[in-house]
Amino acid sequence: MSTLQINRDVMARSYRAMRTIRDFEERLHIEFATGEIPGFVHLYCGEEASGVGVCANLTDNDTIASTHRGHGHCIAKGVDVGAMMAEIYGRKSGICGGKGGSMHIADLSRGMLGANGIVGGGPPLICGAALSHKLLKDGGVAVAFYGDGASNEGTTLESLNLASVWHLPAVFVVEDNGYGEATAASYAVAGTQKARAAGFGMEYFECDGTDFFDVYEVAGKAIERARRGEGPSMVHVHLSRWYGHFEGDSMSYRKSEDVAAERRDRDCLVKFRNRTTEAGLFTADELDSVDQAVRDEIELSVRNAKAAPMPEAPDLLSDVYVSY
Amino acid sequence: MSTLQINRDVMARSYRAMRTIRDFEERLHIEFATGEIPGFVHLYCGEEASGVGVCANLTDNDTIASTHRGHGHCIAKGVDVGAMMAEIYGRKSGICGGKGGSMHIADLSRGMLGANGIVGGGPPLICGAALSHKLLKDGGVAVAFYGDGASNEGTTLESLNLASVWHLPAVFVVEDNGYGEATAASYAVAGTQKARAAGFGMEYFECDGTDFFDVYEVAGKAIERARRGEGPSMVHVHLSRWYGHFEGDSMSYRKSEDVAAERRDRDCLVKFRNRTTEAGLFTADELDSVDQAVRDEIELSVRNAKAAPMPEAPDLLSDVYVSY
Amino acid sequence: MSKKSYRQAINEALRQEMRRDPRVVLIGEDVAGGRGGSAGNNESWGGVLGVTKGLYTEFGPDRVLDTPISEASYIGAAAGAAATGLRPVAELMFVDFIGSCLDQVMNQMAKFRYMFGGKARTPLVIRTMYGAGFSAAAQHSQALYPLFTHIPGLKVVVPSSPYEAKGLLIEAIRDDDPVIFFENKVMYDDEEEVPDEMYSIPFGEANLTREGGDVTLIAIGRMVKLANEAADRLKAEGIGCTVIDPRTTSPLDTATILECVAETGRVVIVDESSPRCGMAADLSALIAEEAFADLKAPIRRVMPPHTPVPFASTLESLYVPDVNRIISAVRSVAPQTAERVA
Amino acid sequence: MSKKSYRQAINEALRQEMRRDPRVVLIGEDVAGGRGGSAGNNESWGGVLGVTKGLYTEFGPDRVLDTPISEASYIGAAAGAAATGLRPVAELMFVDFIGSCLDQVMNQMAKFRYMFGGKARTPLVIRTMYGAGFSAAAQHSQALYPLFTHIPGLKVVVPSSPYEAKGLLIEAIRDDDPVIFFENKVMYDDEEEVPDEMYSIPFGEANLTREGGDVTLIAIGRMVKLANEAADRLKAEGIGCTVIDPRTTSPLDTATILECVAETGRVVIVDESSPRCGMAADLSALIAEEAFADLKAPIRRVMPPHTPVPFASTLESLYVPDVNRIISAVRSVAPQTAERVA
Ligand SMILES: Cc1ncc(C[n+]2csc(CCOP(=O)(O)OP(=O)(O)O)c2C)c(N)n1
Ligand SMILES: Cc1ncc(C[n+]2csc(CCOP(=O)(O)OP(=O)(O)O)c2C)c(N)n1
Ligand SMILES: [Mg+2]
Ligand SMILES: [Mg+2]
Repeated sequence: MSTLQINRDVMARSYRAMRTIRDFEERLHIEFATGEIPGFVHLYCGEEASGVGVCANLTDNDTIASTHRGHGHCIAKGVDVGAMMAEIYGRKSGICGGKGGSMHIADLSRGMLGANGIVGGGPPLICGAALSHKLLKDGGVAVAFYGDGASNEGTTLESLNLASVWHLPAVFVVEDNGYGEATAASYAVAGTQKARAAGFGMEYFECDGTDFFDVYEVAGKAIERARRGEGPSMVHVHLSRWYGHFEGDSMSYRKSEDVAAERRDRDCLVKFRNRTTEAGLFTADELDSVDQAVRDEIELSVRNAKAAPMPEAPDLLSDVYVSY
Repeated sequence: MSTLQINRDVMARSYRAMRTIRDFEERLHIEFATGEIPGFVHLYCGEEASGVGVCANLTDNDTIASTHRGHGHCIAKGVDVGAMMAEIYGRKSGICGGKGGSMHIADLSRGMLGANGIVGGGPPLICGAALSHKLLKDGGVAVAFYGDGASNEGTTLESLNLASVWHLPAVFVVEDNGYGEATAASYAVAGTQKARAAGFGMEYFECDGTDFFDVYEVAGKAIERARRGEGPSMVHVHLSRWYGHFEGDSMSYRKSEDVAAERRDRDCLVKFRNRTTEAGLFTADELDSVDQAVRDEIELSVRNAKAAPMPEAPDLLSDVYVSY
Repeated sequence: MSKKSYRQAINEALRQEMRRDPRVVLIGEDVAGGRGGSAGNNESWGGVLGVTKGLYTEFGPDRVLDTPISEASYIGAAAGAAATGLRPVAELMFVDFIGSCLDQVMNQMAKFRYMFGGKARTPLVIRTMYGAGFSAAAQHSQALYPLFTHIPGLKVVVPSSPYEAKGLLIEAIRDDDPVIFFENKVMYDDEEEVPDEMYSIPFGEANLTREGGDVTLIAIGRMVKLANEAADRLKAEGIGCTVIDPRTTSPLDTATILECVAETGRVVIVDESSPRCGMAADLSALIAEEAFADLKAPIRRVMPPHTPVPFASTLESLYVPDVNRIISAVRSVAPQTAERVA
Repeated sequence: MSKKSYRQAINEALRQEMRRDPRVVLIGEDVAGGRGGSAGNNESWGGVLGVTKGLYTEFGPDRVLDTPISEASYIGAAAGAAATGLRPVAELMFVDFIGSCLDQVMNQMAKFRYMFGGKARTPLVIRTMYGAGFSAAAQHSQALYPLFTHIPGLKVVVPSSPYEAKGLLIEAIRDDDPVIFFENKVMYDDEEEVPDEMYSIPFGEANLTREGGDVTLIAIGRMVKLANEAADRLKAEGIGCTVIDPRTTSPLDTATILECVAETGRVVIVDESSPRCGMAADLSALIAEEAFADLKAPIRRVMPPHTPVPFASTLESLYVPDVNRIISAVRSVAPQTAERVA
């Protein structure tokens, strides 16, 4: 079992981030059902410890690329929650001015290179970000999050090779939640992620994605390797998705007991709370007050988003080019 | 060492095919230098035992896909040499009516799905051909030839996975001649082909691509597995390229001694001759007379090609669509 | 004959063709949906928006093949299968994903026949969703048929209604060339009368959905619906529009287009693809070259701006052409009252 | 100032910009050439046709990065690097290979700025070879700039001579948007006077390479050379042509084009991209819409047929537009002798 020798601030921040993701997503689930949220929304619920455990090893000077299921990575990397919520509502006050929506939240000032509507879109970008870190010698590391489904895209596979060939400070985090849309990884992923890492000459790590401490420690090793200039690694995170692929999916391909068991036995927030309170690192009250603060923050973000103005005609034509 | 228990006809045909490839290519090398052959020409010299060793396990009912370095695969699969030569000269009598050229020789009646100007173009096609064989239950197997360079293309890597997921009667033959253009595989290929096969849940075989008997036997195992419905395999063939990447390349990235040593010690034709004559399977005279017959055939093919008419204006517009 | 949705019409075309010809197979991501899932329900989805629902159940795993998420390999596999005896219908979920597999479309299937001197046939269909209106943002809303129309060797179909969709899809499956079949994601629930039996609509024959002698309106896909609505409203003003639905952008029925232009001399083109090197430009250039002498007014194009598709609904609805913009464009070129035909 | 080839002009632009700005890096297959090779010669090639020769030797492995053969990963890496502080110049050896990496171009680099609400900059250049004339057949001879011109967010440059190539490439490297830079493979040995110092040519400003008031000839890339030759020969017949080289197809200098058309009222467009939804269609549609009142004759387009590029030299030379076809097209729209300006 992983150690609890982590800076208390990091733990507190990470708990708050995980709770924020959970509440953000649960709230979106409710709001989506009212029909007020447009477009496709993919929830990260249940996977919080992965994004947060990885990003707790990073600073704004490091870069991540995310996926269609990106809210969690954004929050973990410190993107403003209010501006994210406004974006999902398509408001002018959104982080992308309402032009991106759920699948395109980005904040380069935080080293967040964007959610991505294209499966396998992120890994090549991360090779480039890692190249920047390497050549600009800024000590940064670049991390690609991608799913088990995305692990079959050529772009992802090529990137593993390129990162090794260029000996990049990059980490490839496979968030293996067992499904790509309605298709199980057991059907679609031949071989193993471990052998794939070997196939591209890369170190392989794995961890339990519902245990913040495990993710933090294991990803930390991969990230520190990269930071020391020892090259790229793959981190295989074992996870489960709690909701449908996107909002509206009834998950008729999964036994409902499976999901129920995951929620019961592998809730990263419950695990975190139990371990840290048992170890006397936090009191239940301390964590409760974080929970309350997060609830208020999410409530406010939704209220503000709903009240915010929509973008208007001139916004349609701006921001295509820096200059044209 | 591989066995010599091979049907004598197969051996004779294979020797002739290897010799034909060698002479075809050596002749192109000469003719190209005169400036009469247009376009890009990539020679397969030195690699003959690979294509021939694999294809000796196949019939017209099986399918192969080739690469930019495709002449050898075509000849090994039984495509008419005269029509190939005419094609390379851009004649109307060419196998593609002069519209394809060296990089696009194809003969579907022989199960030859085309040379390919796109690195990594063939493996996806072979998944489809294998699917046809499987669903049409014709007992056929589909084989993709691709290079060490192509082993880094996403299309190739995806195809390995798809073939495993669909459990296809497919064989992926990596012709590893150590270079993709001017870049060595030691630089560009991270990890190993063996681990890549494992990464996609595939059986792995390897063989010496300058030893016809080794290729024949090893590829035969992979092909028979596929034929029996036991799924796809990778066959890693160790080879060396004798000429530049394409005609005109002076190979300043390789020690000339390397190539000289390959030519001296690893000539598949010499090896074949030595082994079979020592074992008393063929006499030197028998093989010499094959050599002579091949020389005549190549000479004739060049003479005919040069004399043949070029395609004309109406040919420009035909064959785009079956109907339009 | 009964009312069917665009979705049902497509599903029926697939089902009937699969029954007719055992070589027709479906390939795509979650075209069944559920493979390997813990519920053991191998057909949970029938396509991300339910278009192929029921086909796995009827035809089984050899005819309805779910794929890993790796478009280049399975779209290429469709090409290889087509060249070797099957007649695949592959699904590229959103046409925006063409970036992951363009080579197999542009350099392989499209060129086989020509490169191989007429000796290959590649009978396959790629079904794909296109279009804005779903708040799906920049990577899930593009039209992109100009890219495919640009590539020699491909046929490109953009059906404008359920009836059209069924007949054109059956034709596409029977065609011996690679066909890209564009389904507008906003239209799946549109309904109209669609025959129960099989029928096919030939490629390269435009359909006149409205007749009127003042202005020729050419529209593609979902825009045909908007053009019809505009034509109906303009009729009330006394402006008669002929609405042309080309049905297939490649091959293109240039004869019908030029005939109509000869009659009206005034043209408005409505298209939701990006403007530069887009479909409207293609049609406009044809007319400016071939029917110059007939033209009585500049050719007007109603198109999106040269921007990615925005997410916010306010912006998206400004992005896609709408009926009002079509009406203004027609008015701007319509003849003076005295010269009108209607 | 001295005579330089198109190849040398490009090489010099790269070298000078790399000296000026350490963030400029080269990425591509064999842009050095020789990495890992047994001769230990890390710069054997300097690009498949020698365009980047000498740059590895001067700038070393951190600035000139050879890649595995995997376009999607390294073109995407260029995008990611550009978004995070470098200014990469990536080489896509032949533009025909865009099929292997379109997503990173179309859905990533081109859309970042818009999707992210203006908060991203992606300053990178993709250099790529295009065009027929090399007997390189269907998969190594395409023009394809219409595909890129179609995609909002990309800038597209097609330099028509060594002078143009140097100035436009320097501008491309300094530009903060993704730029696709098309090099015609048949032109690498063309020579002309090119200044030794750095200079840049602004995007979106067309160049008039010939002036003459009878007919406006618009040509792209290598076709400018042919158009000039046609103009020179036509002058002898008394037909004066203005030749416009738009230089960049996106942004497009519509003002200059429309001004010239206003003067001549007669237009011939010469382009070597495929005709459907191609560059000539785009230009023609612009003119038919915006300059209709000025037009005195149909707009003529000189283009290849709607076929893949054939291999045989006899066919290839029929495929690409040539001077004679341009001359006939101009004659067919030129004014009667009496009305000529020249
Ligand atoms: C290139 C591409 N292909 C297909 C899709 C459609 N799609 C969106 S998410 C998804 C599943 C991704 O699965 P995985 O990578 O495991 O991520 P998860 O959804 O499980 O987080 C698919 C197929 C897409 N967006 N892009
Ligand atoms: C998609 C694509 N990228 C790049 C090229 C240019 N190219 C042609 S052959 C080749 C090298 C291929 O190396 P390998 O696969 O090892 O085959 P070999 O030439 O050694 O037989 C390259 C890079 C191409 N034709 N297609
Ligand atoms: Mg998943
Ligand atoms: Mg090689």
